[in-house]
Amino acid sequence: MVPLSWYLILAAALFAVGIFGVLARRNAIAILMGIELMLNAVNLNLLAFWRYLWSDNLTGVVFVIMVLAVAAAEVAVGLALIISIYRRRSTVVAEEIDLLKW
Amino acid sequence: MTLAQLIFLAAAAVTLVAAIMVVTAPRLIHAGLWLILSLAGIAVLFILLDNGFLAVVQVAIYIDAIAILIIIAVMLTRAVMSDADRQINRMGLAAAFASLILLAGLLAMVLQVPAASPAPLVEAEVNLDALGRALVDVDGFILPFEVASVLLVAALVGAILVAMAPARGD
Amino acid sequence: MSDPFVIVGQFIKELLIGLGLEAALTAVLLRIVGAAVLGGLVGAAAILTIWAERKLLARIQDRIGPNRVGPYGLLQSFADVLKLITKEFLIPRGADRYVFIMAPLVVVAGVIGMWAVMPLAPGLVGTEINVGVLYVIAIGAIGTLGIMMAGLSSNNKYALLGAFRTVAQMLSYTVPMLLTLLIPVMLAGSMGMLTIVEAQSSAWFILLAPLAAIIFFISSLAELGRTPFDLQEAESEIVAGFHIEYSGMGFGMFMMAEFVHAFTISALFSVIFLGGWQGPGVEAFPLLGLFYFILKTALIYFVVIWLRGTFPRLRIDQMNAFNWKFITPLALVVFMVTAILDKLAVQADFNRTAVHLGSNAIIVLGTLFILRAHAASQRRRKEVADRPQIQHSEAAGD
Amino acid sequence: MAALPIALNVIIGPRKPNKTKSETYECGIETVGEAWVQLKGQYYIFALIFLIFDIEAVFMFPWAVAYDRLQFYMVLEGVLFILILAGGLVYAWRKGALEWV
Repeated sequence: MVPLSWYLILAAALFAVGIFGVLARRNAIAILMGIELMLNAVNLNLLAFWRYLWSDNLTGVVFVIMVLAVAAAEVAVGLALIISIYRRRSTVVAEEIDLLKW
Repeated sequence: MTLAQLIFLAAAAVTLVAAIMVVTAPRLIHAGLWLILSLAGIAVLFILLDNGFLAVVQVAIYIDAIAILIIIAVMLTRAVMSDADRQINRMGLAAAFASLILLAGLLAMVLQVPAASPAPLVEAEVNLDALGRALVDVDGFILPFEVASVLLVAALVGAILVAMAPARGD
Repeated sequence: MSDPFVIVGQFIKELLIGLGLEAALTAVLLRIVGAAVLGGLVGAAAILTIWAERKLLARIQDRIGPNRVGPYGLLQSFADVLKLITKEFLIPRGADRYVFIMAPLVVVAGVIGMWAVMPLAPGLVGTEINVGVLYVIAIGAIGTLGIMMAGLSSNNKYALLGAFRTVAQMLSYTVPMLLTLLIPVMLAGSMGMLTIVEAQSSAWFILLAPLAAIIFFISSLAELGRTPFDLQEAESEIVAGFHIEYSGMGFGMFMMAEFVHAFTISALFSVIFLGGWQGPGVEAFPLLGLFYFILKTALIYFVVIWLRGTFPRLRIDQMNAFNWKFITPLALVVFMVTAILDKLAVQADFNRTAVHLGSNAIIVLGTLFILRAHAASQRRRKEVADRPQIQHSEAAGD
Repeated sequence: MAALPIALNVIIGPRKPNKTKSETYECGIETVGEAWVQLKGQYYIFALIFLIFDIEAVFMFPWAVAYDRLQFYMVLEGVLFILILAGGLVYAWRKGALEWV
């Protein structure tokens, strides 16, 4: 059997990679991809804990499904915003979208 | 080393390498395809965690829907940012540093988890019947269930509103 | 004696254990062998179905069809495969090499993967998982991904346009498909394919949910990209679609995937709505179940070919409007009505079949009524719009 | 363990054809120059609606599995779920997002 800590280490590494993507990429869509990685790391963690500690209870599974639904909603609206900004301002670079700065 | 451990290591390696490619690939389309591979690796891990249902859901939602949505968005917006452009911003090094620190912190925490709790598995596969009932039971997750549908509709309406607006306005 | 498949499996298992292998490893090996055999059989079936399709289409169009290679041209497809193998696998300049090579593999994997959960006969199924139906949808949609990869990597605008057309069509028609698949799952109380077949021992689901079956059939036709939904290869608009740049076995794989997909969808329809291997005398002879299954699948496949020989191609806007404004709302209504009525029927102890047939008939009548009213209003609007130009041609109307 | 052959099948399936075409390849004869045309935004809308209904399926399939053991009000909740989503579809229709222009 795979030890629980392996899953947690993998999830932590995945989360860190995702964070790097969010912080470092210039393209807004790439930032969204980083967020997806982070959400998946969280899902992996949730499911690992569910399987090892609470597998008699459905809360973990329902939690993962809810995260999926929220992730989908977030991607849908986020990408729509990016497309809209691209149409109006012809950019997808996150640092150039700074209208609200001033 | 058991078979499950070997599969875990293979899937974990694929997931991590693909994830690193997602954040470093110079071409955005490739980043999207690597993202799909990474998500597929996660699906294999879900199978290892004895949850075939969520593994299939992972494929159905992430790979079939979200990844394709992302690739379509990349294709729609690719005219302005050529792939030869700089993809990593000025803070690239700082970001790498920050995420390494985060990783170190997380690992320090994770390694304190009591080692290898043996898994008492109640059933061979996740009980879909119980899940289905729990989702609509008043004592279960009825509120998240209905709120999810409202959330999805809100996302649909919002996304259509935002994405369609210029076509009408201009 | 009753189950030859189990016996063969046992035989191989004992043989392997006799060779000094561990039991767990043997089980895994057996799975791999089974998967390989299944994949090979599906591939061989595809080659035969290509022959059958060409022959039937030729008959429908008053031609003879392949008749040179082998008896009745049976070996024509093998000859084609041989030809494709000896052709060069070209990679166009500027193409995204690895993605380009991966794309046909992904498409084939998506289609073959669907057979893993297909129940062929009592006790003969690749693997019975409790999420079978959802698995089929998820794996089937991986083909979408492969098509998208082909379009993106080919460095060809026709390929790109064709791929995105295909993707939009497949995604759109998956929505009514998902909605109608909920109904058999609901009636069987399980997503496992084997359980769904077993639940149809008394009444096939096509009797309980005829409208759902029809909607499922139409949307899977669109998913396949078969006539009348074959816009993805509209030669006059986008040359050959997403596989324009592929040659040799790359092209062959796309073709094979298409035919296997058609066959798979027929099999899926017969499993979910026609009772799969159910039929008289199955309990005594499981092999008869395999025969029934293949017979039903072939019947559905014949209808698919028949439609291909009969219908013209839809325009892309018609295709989209048909899905979003007709099929999907109808599927939503059918699903809701079935869900409520089935519960009420069970509680009030009515005849389930009668209730469902009745409600489906009412929905059909209502749909026809709405369509007629809509068509009438459209015609009136058109008449008003046309009146200034053609005042004298009343007789030529319609 | 039961789900393992699925992964194996998916991996093994395509490999057989791969062997048959192990031959040299070279760069193409004719390529069509710049090929990345601008796509219609409509594709995004369709993928979006598909995504929403895909997630609906994830919620509804367990519900459908448990259907026989549900009470009547639970069935109504499922129908309400679908009804809300149908409202979203009607909105998209009204808004003209379903037109192919």
